[in-house]
Amino acid sequence: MDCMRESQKRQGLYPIVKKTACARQTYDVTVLCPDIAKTASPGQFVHIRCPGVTLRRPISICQVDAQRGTVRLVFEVRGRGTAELAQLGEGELMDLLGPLGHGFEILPGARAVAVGGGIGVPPMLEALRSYGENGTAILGFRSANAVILEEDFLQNGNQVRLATDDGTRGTKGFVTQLLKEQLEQQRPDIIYACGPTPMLKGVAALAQQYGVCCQVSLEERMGCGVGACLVCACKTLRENGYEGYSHVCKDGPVFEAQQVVFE
Amino acid sequence: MDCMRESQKRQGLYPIVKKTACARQTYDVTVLCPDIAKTASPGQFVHIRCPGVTLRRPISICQVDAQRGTVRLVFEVRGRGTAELAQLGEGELMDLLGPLGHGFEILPGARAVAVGGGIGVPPMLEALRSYGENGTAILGFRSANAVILEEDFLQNGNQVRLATDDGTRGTKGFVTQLLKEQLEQQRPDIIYACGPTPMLKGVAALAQQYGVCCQVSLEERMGCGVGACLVCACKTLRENGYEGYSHVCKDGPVFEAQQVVFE
Amino acid sequence: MADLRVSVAGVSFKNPVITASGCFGYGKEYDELYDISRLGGISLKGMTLKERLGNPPPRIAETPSGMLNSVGLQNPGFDTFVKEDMPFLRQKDTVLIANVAGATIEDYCGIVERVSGTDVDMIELNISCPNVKEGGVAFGVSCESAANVVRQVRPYAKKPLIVKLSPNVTDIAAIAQAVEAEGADAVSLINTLLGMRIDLKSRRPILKNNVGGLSGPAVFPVAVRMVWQVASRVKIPVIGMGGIETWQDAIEMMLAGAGAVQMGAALFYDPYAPLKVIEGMNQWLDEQGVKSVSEIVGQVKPW
Amino acid sequence: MADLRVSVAGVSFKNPVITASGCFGYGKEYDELYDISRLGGISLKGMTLKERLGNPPPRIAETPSGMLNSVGLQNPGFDTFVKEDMPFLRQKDTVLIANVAGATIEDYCGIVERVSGTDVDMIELNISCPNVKEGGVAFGVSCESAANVVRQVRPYAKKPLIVKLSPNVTDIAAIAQAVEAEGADAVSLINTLLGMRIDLKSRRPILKNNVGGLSGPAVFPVAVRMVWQVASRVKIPVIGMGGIETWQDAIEMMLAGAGAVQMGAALFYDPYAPLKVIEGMNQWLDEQGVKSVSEIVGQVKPW
Ligand SMILES: Cc1cc2nc3c(=O)[nH]c(=O)nc-3n(C[C@H](O)[C@H](O)[C@H](O)COP(=O)(O)OP(=O)(O)OC[C@H]3O[C@@H](n4cnc5c(N)ncnc54)[C@H](O)[C@@H]3O)c2cc1C
Ligand SMILES: Cc1cc2nc3c(=O)[nH]c(=O)nc-3n(C[C@H](O)[C@H](O)[C@H](O)COP(=O)(O)OP(=O)(O)OC[C@H]3O[C@@H](n4cnc5c(N)ncnc54)[C@H](O)[C@@H]3O)c2cc1C
Ligand SMILES: Cc1cc2nc3c(=O)[nH]c(=O)nc-3n(C[C@H](O)[C@H](O)[C@H](O)COP(=O)(O)O)c2cc1C
Ligand SMILES: Cc1cc2nc3c(=O)[nH]c(=O)nc-3n(C[C@H](O)[C@H](O)[C@H](O)COP(=O)(O)O)c2cc1C
Ligand code: FES
Ligand code: FES
Repeated sequence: MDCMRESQKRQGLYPIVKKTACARQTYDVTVLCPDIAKTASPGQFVHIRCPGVTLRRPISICQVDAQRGTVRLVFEVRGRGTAELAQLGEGELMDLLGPLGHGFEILPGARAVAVGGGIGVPPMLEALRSYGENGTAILGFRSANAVILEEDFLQNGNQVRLATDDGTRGTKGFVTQLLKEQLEQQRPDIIYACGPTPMLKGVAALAQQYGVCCQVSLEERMGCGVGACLVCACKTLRENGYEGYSHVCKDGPVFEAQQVVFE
Repeated sequence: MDCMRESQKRQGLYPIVKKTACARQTYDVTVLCPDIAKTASPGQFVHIRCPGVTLRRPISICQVDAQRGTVRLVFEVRGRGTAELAQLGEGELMDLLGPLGHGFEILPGARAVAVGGGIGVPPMLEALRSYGENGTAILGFRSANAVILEEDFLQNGNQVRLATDDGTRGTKGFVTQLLKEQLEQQRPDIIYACGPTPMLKGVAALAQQYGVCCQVSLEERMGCGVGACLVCACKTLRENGYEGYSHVCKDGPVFEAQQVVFE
Repeated sequence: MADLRVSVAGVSFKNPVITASGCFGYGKEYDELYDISRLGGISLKGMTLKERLGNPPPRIAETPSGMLNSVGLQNPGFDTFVKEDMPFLRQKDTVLIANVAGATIEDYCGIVERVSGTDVDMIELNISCPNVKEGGVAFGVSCESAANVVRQVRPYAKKPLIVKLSPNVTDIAAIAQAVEAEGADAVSLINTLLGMRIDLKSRRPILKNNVGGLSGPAVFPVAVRMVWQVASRVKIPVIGMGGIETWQDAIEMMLAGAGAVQMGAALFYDPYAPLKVIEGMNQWLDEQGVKSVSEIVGQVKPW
Repeated sequence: MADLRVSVAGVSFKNPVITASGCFGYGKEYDELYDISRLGGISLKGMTLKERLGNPPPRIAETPSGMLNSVGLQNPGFDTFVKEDMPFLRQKDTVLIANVAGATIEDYCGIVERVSGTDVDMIELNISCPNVKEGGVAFGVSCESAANVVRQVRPYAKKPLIVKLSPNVTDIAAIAQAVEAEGADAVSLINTLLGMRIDLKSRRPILKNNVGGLSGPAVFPVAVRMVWQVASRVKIPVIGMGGIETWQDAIEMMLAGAGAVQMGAALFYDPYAPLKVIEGMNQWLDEQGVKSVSEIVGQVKPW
């Protein structure tokens, strides 16, 4: 994944060029940040300073337009920081540090399945972009009114399969069911996943069962976002077989599923 | 001064209906707050919550329009709190607690001289309002471009005499010189003063010398603004002749000059 | 409507929200904004036998999410309080806590005895004021001296005795245990953390007293930790304070082990903060299906 | 252009701004944003003889104007550091301070000895980490134990020895004097204040370690006070830190008595904060007509 090494971190104030509400308490924001967009790759994130709170907030890069120099972010209001972010309107400036972290490995010409749960869906969009019809997005949401980005995956040319907890859209139930069906039909070369831990565990187990390479994007509370403070630890298996801590902001957020020790 | 007792404190978010810049880093803001305007009297102040800082900031009431339900505030940017206040524009809300404190005693039908220095000028406007041509405003500023509210005193019908430190407007020198001239010409029934401590001392000394009753508005760092936390202490003479602490937010900001122990 | 009543050292509070000593005077000023009977209780401005003038101004400095004060126990003295403030306060239906201090053990005994003869409901022994030269925090920073003052004062206290602890110590739980052993009926914490600010222009400390006590949201995490440590080491009730601003903060403090909470600095920027906390607490308890607020006290589940 | 150079315990810094231990790793990450040679110095991530995994996550919690951390001295151990990080660091023209810790006195002696054999410029003895079960702050909270560890370590230290003090004590100046008496060349303070946050939903502490160390602007007034107290009681230089965010804060800390400053938490929200401080400091000194920054150290005029 040499592409990652070249991504160059920047910090600055960048204007919001587009903002829409895409679901309840969920916002879709496009920021003009050419120097970040230039080297950003799928699965990486930006670390955002929000007025009124101390720490930056990590948000995955949902889409990159290197030509236009924009990065698209889709986030849900969870607490004070994201609530403050949601206040920023078009024309206002966002303080971004990015692109950060280690993203997804993209396999040219291969088949990929991306499994996203809830607010874990956004990073899947950029991950599947280059796959076109060889990319399948399996997306899970609480309910029909929480569905986001469906159109965007279709515009990628990807296949889209939906599941909702309450059955108001797509299949009723978990994305892991849909993934299993998909794996039975046609085995992809790689699986990408982002979402709640139980979902990731399930996806990782299926990937292993079917012998498919799988990469998961993890979340952990962060400080610096660049690998210097060591607060964003997650347990991983080292090459020597022992457990140790890796760091979500630098070694991740994307890890090989079989390296992760889910707790 | 029974009028004071009736002023009823309120706290709320009130819209700014007018905002102009009246000198370098000095803003003139009119806030629609009928319940505060109703009972506000000259020399009282409002305590303003500013975004991003912990403590409220005290600002004198410059003008009251009980009919329209507005209060006018004129303030200078000094530090972070007032800088934040200056960011608020027309239509935005200001968090005010007021009217607070003990104001000037207004003597109907009498002659009054008000001495204001710099950002001590604003409270003088409301103090002299009812005096019309029997009111004289002696106003001192650093320089011509710092002159504020001159027109407004003229609209009150007051006489206005200006002094600037550099002589670019009015007399070059101190307001105390002008006050002395004024006292020589015609002794008023009362003197009001607000400004830097050396000025207040000078005014108080002249008032005593000429035997004129004098009220001064003091400043001190504040917490609660209502008399509960006792941080805004200023040294005063008690009735028994001993020195003690009074509190600027409740016993003041206006005190009889001869009660104040200037340090 | 959840049951907000709590009982601390045998005294019933209609709700667990008390205004902190020194931040609410003797109640009159805030009563002009709302009926102070809506509060669970009021910890009155620190009182001494004789009048104290307090420290020279400036007595306050702003800090990030907090403030320093160096009031220095200014108060009119016991007699004036009884004459001028007690009649008003006793009309109010809220728990009255007399916060008392002294320069010597004798002073402490004297004020506790006198206050015991009044209509207040509880006594809060302030052995943690950082702003006075004699007494105050001097008594509160070692187990021996804290235990000693409580031992001497105890016989004079005819009301439940709360001992207010200083956070400027290495082991606050040890001090809590020491005062518990001498018969304190409850402990309250934290008083202010000693701090300092300097003005760049004048190169002078902003406070005329040079140093002062830090309070406000900045100290909240320290207060939660200390309440948790103390609550797990003593059997007597703990009253928690330090930086409480929202109902979430109050619940957090109670989960950590506080049987009731006090609010100070938040009043200065939001006079209605205590009422908002009471209201928010009530709603949250209802949402959580918790019948009585007392059920959450100390319910944090450490890892 | 004012002279920003300072000298601490015989070591020259091009400017008084040092990044704080644990907040800047071993420098590589921030060097991708700017040349870290622009810094006065770097206090490296706390190091132990052998690798330490640190505490389980979550290791960070936000607080008003601050944060708690419970990293627990995760580090790759001395050998790995020397192999993997030292070569990069030594290319940089900045003062390197090895921050070292241990679970036992022997550990401390061992790491100090090893580090003395490397190319670092100074050693900072961390006897104040609140996030480890053994060692760490246990050594830092009494005069005796602090003096003892310094006494034992001193012979192994072939570089200037800074002792980093804990603020979670009753009398930090007494501890500073105790380590000065045992031959510490400088003291640095403050390490983090112990704090706690609880999640209302899960009723669990946010940190898996239950408690953690508070840093960031919230602690600034406490840090200034402690630096002032320590500086007035010891003769060795004091390095001040705790909540420094702006150049004004850095100047304030130096006026209080700090010969140099460290910055930690501010980096997380503003990676460029140390450079802004250096620049702002320079401008202010020019405006004030002060030729050298060292002239302002300890220049506060108490009332
Ligand atoms: C690599 C990464 C990528 C992410 N991408 C997205 C995204 O694209 N869209 C989106 O909506 N959310 C995303 N998140 C989650 C998002 O960072 C949190 O929802 C956000 O930090 C919550 O902040 P808050 O102030 O609203 O909540 P609060 O609960 O008030 O935050 C308090 C503290 O906890 C931290 N925190 C709380 N929840 C999380 C979490 N789930 N992960 C990490 N830190 C947390 C905050 O950053 C803050 O420091 C991502 C998280 C990570 C680690
Ligand atoms: C009764 C009263 C009436 C006032 N009326 C006016 C007015 O009409 N117009 C106007 O421009 N200014 C007025 N002031 C001064 C004004 O309150 C201060 O300029 C303001 O508080 C500075 O805040 P800051 O955040 O900009 O400065 P900072 O220096 O950042 O403030 C830091 C802290 O110090 C306090 N402080 C700083 N300077 C003063 C001061 N001079 N008086 C009181 N507290 C201070 C602040 O309130 C804050 O708590 C008045 C002050 C008082 C006491
Ligand atoms: C202005 C002021 C005056 C205080 N006076 C007293 C006092 O007289 N007695 C006392 O025990 N505590 C006093 N305190 C401490 C508070 O009661 C409380 O312990 C502390 O402020 C922490 O709570 P907070 O963060 O909610 O303000 C005072 C605090 C402030 C801010
Ligand atoms: C994430 C983190 C890790 C830290 N690790 C160490 C450490 O390893 N050794 C040490 O002496 N101090 C450590 N500290 C304390 C800092 O060096 C510093 O003393 C403290 O954070 C106060 O400064 P600040 O407010 O500028 O952050 C750490 C602080 C943080 C926030
Ligand atoms: S957030 Fe600092 S190392 Fe990951
Ligand atoms: S500001 Fe609280 S008493 Fe004046």
